[in-house]
Amino acid sequence: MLDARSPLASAYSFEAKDIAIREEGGFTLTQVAGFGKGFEKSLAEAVGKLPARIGVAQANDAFTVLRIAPQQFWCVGEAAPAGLSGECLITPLSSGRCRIRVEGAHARRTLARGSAIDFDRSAFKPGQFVMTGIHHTPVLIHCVDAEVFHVYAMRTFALAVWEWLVDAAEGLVAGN
Amino acid sequence: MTAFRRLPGGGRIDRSRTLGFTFDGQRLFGRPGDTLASALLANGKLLVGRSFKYHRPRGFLSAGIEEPNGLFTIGEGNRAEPNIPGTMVPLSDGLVARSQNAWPSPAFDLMAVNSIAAPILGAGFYYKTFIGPFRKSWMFYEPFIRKAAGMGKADAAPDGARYDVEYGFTDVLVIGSGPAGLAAALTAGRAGAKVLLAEQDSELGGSLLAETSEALERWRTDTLAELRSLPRVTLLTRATAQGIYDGNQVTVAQHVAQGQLLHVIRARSIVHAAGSLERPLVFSNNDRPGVMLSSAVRSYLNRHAVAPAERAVLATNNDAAYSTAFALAEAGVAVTIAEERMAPAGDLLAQAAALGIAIFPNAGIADTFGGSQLKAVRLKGRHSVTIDCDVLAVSGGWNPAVHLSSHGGIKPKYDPAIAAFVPGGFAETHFGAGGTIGHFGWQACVRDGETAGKGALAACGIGKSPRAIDPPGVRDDRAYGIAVSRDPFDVSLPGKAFVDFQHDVTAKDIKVAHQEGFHSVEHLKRYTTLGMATDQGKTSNVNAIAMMAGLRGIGPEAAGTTTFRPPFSPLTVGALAGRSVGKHFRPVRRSPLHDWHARNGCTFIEAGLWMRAWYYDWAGPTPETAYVREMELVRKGVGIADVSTLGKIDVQGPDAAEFLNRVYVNGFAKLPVGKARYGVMLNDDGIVLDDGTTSRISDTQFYMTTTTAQAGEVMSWLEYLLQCHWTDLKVHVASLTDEWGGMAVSGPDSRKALELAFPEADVSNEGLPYMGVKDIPFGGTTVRLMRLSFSGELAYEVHCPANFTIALWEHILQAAAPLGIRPYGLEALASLRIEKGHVAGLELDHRNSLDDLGLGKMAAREKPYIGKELRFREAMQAPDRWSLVGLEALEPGKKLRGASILFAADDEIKGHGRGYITSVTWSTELNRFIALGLYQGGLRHEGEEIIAAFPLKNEQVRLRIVSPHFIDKEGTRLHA
Amino acid sequence: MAKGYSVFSLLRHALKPDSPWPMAWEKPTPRSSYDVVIIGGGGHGLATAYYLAKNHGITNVAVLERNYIGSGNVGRNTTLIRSNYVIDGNTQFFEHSMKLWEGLSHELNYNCMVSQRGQIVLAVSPVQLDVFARRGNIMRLNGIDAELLDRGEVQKLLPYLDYSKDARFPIWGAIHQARAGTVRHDAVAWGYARAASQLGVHIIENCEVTGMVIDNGRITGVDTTQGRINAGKVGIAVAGHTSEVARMAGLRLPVESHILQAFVTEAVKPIVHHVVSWGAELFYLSQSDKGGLVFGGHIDGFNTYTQRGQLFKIQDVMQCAVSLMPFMSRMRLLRHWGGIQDMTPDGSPFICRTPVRDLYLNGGWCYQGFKATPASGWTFAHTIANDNEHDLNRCYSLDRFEKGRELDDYGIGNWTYKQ
Amino acid sequence: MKIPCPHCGERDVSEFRYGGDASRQRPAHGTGDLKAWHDYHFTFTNPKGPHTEHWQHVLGCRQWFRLSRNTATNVIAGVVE
Repeated sequence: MLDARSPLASAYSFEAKDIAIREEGGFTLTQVAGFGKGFEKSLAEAVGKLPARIGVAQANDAFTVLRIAPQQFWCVGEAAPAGLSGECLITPLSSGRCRIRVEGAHARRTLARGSAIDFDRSAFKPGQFVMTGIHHTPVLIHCVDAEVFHVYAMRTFALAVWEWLVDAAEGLVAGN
Repeated sequence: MTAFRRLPGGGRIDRSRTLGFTFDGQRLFGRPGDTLASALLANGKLLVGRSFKYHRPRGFLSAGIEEPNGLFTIGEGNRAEPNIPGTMVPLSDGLVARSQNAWPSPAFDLMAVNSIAAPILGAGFYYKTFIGPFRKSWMFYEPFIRKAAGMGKADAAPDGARYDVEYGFTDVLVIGSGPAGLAAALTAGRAGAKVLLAEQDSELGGSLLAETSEALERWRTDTLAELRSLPRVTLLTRATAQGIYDGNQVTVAQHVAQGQLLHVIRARSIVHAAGSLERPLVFSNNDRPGVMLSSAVRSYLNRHAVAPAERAVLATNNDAAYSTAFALAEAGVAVTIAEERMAPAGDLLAQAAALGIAIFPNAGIADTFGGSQLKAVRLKGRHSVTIDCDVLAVSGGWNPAVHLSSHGGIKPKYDPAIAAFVPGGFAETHFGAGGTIGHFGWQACVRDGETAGKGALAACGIGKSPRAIDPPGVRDDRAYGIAVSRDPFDVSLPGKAFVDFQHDVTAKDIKVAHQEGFHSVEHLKRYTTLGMATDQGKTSNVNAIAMMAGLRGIGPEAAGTTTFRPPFSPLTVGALAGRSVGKHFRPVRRSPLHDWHARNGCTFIEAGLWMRAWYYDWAGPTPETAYVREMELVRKGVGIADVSTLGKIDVQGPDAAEFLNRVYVNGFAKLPVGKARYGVMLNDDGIVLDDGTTSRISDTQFYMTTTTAQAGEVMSWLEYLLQCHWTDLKVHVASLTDEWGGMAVSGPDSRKALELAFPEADVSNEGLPYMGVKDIPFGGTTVRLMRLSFSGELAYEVHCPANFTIALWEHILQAAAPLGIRPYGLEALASLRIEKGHVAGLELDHRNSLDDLGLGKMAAREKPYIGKELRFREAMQAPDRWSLVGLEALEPGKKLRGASILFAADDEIKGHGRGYITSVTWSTELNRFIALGLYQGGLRHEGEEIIAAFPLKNEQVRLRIVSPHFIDKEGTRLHA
Repeated sequence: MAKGYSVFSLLRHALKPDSPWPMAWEKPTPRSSYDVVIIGGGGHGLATAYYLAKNHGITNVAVLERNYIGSGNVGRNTTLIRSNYVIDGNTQFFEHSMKLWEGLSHELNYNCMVSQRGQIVLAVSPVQLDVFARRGNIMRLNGIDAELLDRGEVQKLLPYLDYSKDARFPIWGAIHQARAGTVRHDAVAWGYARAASQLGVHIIENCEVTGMVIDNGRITGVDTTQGRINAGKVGIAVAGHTSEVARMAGLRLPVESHILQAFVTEAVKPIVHHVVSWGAELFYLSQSDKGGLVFGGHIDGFNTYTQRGQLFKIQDVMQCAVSLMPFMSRMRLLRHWGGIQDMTPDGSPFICRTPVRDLYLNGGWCYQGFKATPASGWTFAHTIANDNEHDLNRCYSLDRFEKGRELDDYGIGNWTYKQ
Repeated sequence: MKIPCPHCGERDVSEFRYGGDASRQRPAHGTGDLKAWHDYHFTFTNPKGPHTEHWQHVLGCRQWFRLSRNTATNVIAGVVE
């Protein structure tokens, strides 16, 4: 069997008071796209209820489903959705994205040093996600808990995004 | 006899602690609560610098951000910063300050000789001279001018400070913490709005900090206490609102522990409460150390307990400055008032008399006396009496701080009632309060602040109406009573009358500018350099505008102002740059094989944002030696190369084939499943955009590859076509560049290598023919085998999900080890494709047509494709266009260089030539240097001898034009 | 040759403080008609008027400026001059401009501070060094000075750059043009205005053109905020507002107006003695004679007339400055502003006749309007005077895109917002 | 400047990429002669006032959309369907 290797294999986990940054891999990400309502019905049968609009994730039992474009979904789970009809255009992305867990009281301000998004508690609640940029690279930031965030970075930029987030956290910890 | 002394009591300073600091090496002491300026004055240091052009002795004019004279280099080594106003530096223990622009010292400055040449050093003198006898004489004069210019020295050592940038969002942003700002913040805060208040000083309170009334202090401390109790209110100190940009985006630069933090704030509403700046008066020799703004004298007195030694004169044209005279008198200073107006208000006269203050009405200042320190002043008018004094406090009125409200393009307008410019209006989510809009007085400011706070709440759609603000318990505000003297300044007076203290611009300069026709305020500024110093004209612009308007016989409202631009006060470039500098300047993009390369003797090279494997040390220590050995390996055996950086795009949907048919010049509709095809795409203008191979995975799915450089462009271009114009086509595109890793296995033994690596797969010539594609299950994942060749050899590309690329790469190396397989890098990759005649980045430079690249035959004749119409523009079909040729070196000893310019054998070697060399390599097959190039008329001239010139190194070499397909023209190796 | 300014004139006025200096340029009220009306009182408009009078003896000329002269891009740019163009047509035109710059202070009797301190363009990869080498080779083949510098030579000339291993894009070498440099931009507008005024040209400020009078395909005059002015010939030289003015004559042009920002720091003692340009991103910097560091980068990238730019681009330019020259992080910005660039798809200008008889177009200047000022005025005057383009500007025609004769000097492709 | 992405809401302009004048009518695929394609590709209205243009939310949902913005003030009227 070929063993898998993460782009962050050479990165050390970052732990400090009020902020921790480490990789949280072990997920299967499948992008499913299509046209009209047909494909959405088939997808719902495989992954459960679909989110109505972009920006709020739908947590079902086996999958978390995110609508990332009018007719495109991300399905995050243990495995790829099975039994999808031909109308569903499937694109596996498990290798293409790397998931970084940013956690702690400084988490929101660390992210606010990367992108021009309102990360205030009142504006970015658990379940919500945003597609934005960190350090000129596209990322998807998903708020999974009050002070826990998943940052899906592009694999080839993962280490660069990681170094950026750690650098921002170090600034906060040093009182800057 | 020092001009200033520390008062025994009073001031907002901590007398229990002492702070040591050095000024020009001398050890001095001050108190917490002092600024560098107040501490220097407390130590009797009045003369602190020399002026820019005339090197006249200068002391502090102000106590705030508008300071033009007291500039210092603060700190040492890599934390040293030049041109810092001493008025804005809170004193800290161990602070190091040095004076500037004076040698050997401010007190004794040899450069003061400039003032002798002063008569010819008027405004714009350098436009009228240094034209010199020779055409290049300016290059002789310039070094002297440049050495004299500039204040402070830039230190080339790296900056020790840390600069962070943080994005923030708020309902209400309040700029300034005076009475107006605090009232606005409290009003909004009480209604539950998210409020951010930015104050540039190290303490909150603004003009309240220079007052001594208990009622005002109680109001300030009570208001701050309540604000600090509200969870959604944030108060920032040492935080200057520097610029307002489109969409209510505001930069707030804050001094913090390690350096600076730039808040980039998106505010739903903004309250402008930045107050106002006092205007100096313009009279002869108005720049001596000891001449200060009245508000500065009061601030040093009340806030820092630093007062003039014995005697002070106040020159004023308004009632507001009288409070300074009264405060001085109460502190035991003998005060005289030179009142420009006919007669001040009755109550002021009474109060002055009670305090023993003499008033000379209708009497401005005619001249001042003293060398490095003010000694006496002479009044204008009937009296022309001379009065000895240590300090001359001046007040020409107050200018509302209109800078930030003008950044959005709304020009300020003149308000004759206060003889100053006020904001020209506000966007609907902006509100002005207090001094910023020309409303002076405690009651007026608090009322304004409350009104502005309510306006901001409404703009944010916050319905709750907050509790009313109770104003401070002080008497009613008194009238401002300003009356600006109308007579234009009399330049015939002997001494220099300064308008811009830091750039030494005098009233005479403005008169000369008017004589010469530089009437517009913009011309005035550029001709005299008025307002272009580090104080950005904060004490000079309005006076200059009024003087020029007077000379032109129009009002200041007609003259208008120059454009106010960010930043409000000098802002370090580092603070705006933040952390995206040095190695973080741009993100590094890494192939999934990066870590393997790093461990296996690979040298990397930048390619756009990517780091790519350039060459490996098994093949040689330098790129020149290594790539030749790597090429031989591929030509004779089998090599493996990382091609993961290729752009890879998943094209899926019922209309995918039709979509590709429109985008590529050659046909894709009938491409069979399991086959790949080389395609070229044009831009609408018929010029080549990109090329690459696209494989058909199923009826409705294609796997497209693009060049590394154009991957992002092509992706956006395909999305643009589908989403903006061809919305009828059912196609989705998704980037796979990061999802799939890729390696090229190339060479005569490449098939044997795959057989060893994938024993179950049928990789025979029939099982996997040239341009064939097949997915095979392997090691728990899917491996895509594609028989493509960039090198011209029998070759394959092996793609797999990125997570498994290193494992698969190591497996192939290990399985095919008996064949001597080794990795080869980008240099060898490029050289191999040159030998084969494949075009790449160097040839695709957005100027070439299909025919230029010898690909004209690929384009389908009947089917339409993007760029087809404009491809046939007249000059793009001309026979003499520069098109692709192969080039062989005829003089083995000479080096063949890229970027050489090509000439026919009998051409004169000058002008633009007939083309140029795009890429060069040593050919292991042909045992000589070969190259690809673009040549006028292209292969029509095959066989001809031509010249390649490289004048930068005075080299020329003879070449022959040949087919760009140097090796295996028939493609036998590809189909082996 | 204009006259009147020298060190002696300065001494004369110093000794007699009350004797007034003459007006730099006259401020006449407009006549009802002129032989030639130039729309736009910027560098190109004033230079055109000067060369019409000086080279062609046409002095019955008016320059109409809607604001004060020099209020547009001539007063907003980063003052750089160079002639390092690679495309046939561009090379000769910009070298002609450089030759005119070298004698301009003499010609105008006005010190424009033409400072030929040299420009160094840094290459951040071997491939880019090749691209610059081609440019340098073409320059040398056209009698223009150029030399290739390796990393060591660059480090001796520019010790303050980031040569550490931390630099994101290492410096491989550079191309150097010693005759390139900077010119005091305001002095160019005032110098040409003064010289043209001395030859009889009328310079009319606060006079905005609001319409064109065209009958059966020929222009006979313009309507302005100071009344109608008839004209034998009309020249448009309004840079950023080219499309707005050309629209009055019914012309739709290959021009889109964009914002280019510029920045200046506080004045410090001399540290940067050259013009430094970078290859990793479009970034250019020089130190003015007053000591301020003047620099800029790319356009913001979208169509706007606002003369003010976006913060993200300001931060991007600051990041370029600090990454290339670490000492810049401590330099304090005093002011930043924007100019309206009339961008064209291939990055090259128009100096040509138009479909309307006797109406001539000078525009499309993208980043290089300032450095082209003398040659633009010189060739535009020739084109107007002779109703025919000069060899130097024949390639800058309006129909070049339809014919496929783009002049894409940087090889970026036909995009206005990416030039 | 804030751009109202129809899918992600208002975002800073740095997340977007400008796609040029959208008021120009692109000839249908396979139609239009050289002059039509030249006028479409190479000439611009370039008004100093209301302007319809293409933008892509390239750092977000990657959707293209048309926007109406006043080029004299940068005030955005809104998305154009």
